[in-house]
Amino acid sequence: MITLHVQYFAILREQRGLGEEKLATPAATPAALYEELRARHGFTLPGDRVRAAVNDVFVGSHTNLREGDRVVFIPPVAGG
Amino acid sequence: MITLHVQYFAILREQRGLGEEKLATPAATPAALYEELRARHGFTLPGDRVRAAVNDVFVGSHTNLREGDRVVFIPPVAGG
Amino acid sequence: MFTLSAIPLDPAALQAALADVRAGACVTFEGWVRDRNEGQAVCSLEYEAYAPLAETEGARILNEARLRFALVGCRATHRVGRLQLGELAVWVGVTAEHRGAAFDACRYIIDEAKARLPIWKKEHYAGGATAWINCATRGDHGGAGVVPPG
Amino acid sequence: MFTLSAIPLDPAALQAALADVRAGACVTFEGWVRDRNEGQAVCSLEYEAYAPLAETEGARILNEARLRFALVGCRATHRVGRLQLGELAVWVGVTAEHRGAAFDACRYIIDEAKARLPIWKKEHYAGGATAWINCATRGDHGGAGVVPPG
Repeated sequence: MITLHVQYFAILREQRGLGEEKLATPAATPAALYEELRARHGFTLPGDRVRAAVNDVFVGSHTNLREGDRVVFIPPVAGG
Repeated sequence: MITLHVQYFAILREQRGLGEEKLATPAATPAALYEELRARHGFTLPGDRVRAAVNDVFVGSHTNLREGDRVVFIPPVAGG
Repeated sequence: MFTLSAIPLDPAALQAALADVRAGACVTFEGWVRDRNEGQAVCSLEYEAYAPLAETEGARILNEARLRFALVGCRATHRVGRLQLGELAVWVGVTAEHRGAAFDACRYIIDEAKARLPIWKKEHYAGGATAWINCATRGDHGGAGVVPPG
Repeated sequence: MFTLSAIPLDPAALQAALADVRAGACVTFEGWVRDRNEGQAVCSLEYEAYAPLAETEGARILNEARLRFALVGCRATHRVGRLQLGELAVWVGVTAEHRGAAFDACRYIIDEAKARLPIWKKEHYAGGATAWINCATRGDHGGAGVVPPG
């Protein structure tokens, strides 16, 4: 288990009901963490439509997470 | 002979030394009139680089001129 | 320079900062809040940004533009927070010696910004419904993600 | 609307006249007086227009843009008279629902205006020489037409 700081924006923030939280997780990657959180909170966005950033830098969804990382899941952007 | 009103702009105005004049000419077309004026005033622009307008409308250089027409010769424009 | 702003943008001031006698062309793009989207009447918008990453990504886009095009200067600013109809949501300004580079770079910057900046748009519709644009879970359009008024 | 102006242009006022809640994009082009052209140091410029034809041709170009692109609005103004370095010589503003049409139309209008409007530019150089741009009698560039100071 590692302890992470997770931030939520836009539709994820609303579906989670808060903007950030600290949590302990067995997830080793952003992809695994997103699936855990999605199951727990009922996020409607599938994992393949969400990008991840760790410590304010875009990362691949199979990057290894480390103790204390700040993780942000990035829904599809405004576009248009 | 017909009497025309001729206006000059930019380099033609400077080479003619005035902005407009009334003149009598045997020229039947803007092309013929330009060659006449070019010979008289030493215009440096060759006729094929000058367009013509009659009564504030672009015309072909072989349009017939009529008594009282207002003729403008149009040097290459600023472009760029 | 790329910035986020929680207060209304001042295009005259933004453009004044680009003044430079080496520049012969200045192209600006402004994104305004429209009264409709995908056929629905829009009342107002909210923009929410993941600020640290939006700022670094915005600066990266401007640097890419400087490398690709012969520019004198460029900058861009994006509003965050609640915006009313007709308000200025995003401003991009580019200067160059010649207009071709200025047009191409301005277009590049706004296209990349729309695709890459972590900034989300929530539309508020007549009747109280809302939608996070492009966060639909089925279909291609934001419309499928509409939440009826609570 | 296309106009000529003998006094300095006010871009904020010009753009304000394009405000429209149906528009999502506004692209503007500004032509500024540069300090160099073809490698020569420029001190100031003069623009001279054949006004009646410039105005009808300018209006025709704006109408062509409205027919070719999905616009909400467009306008353009060209300065005449003596201009100093950094001054605004020509302004084009275009609004559309979407930015693609706004960029394309703005570019179309300025390209056509530069090629078709009967407006001439005289450059004044350091040292007193002057040249009517594009009125050279040999070579491709205005430089060949330079008149030394009288």
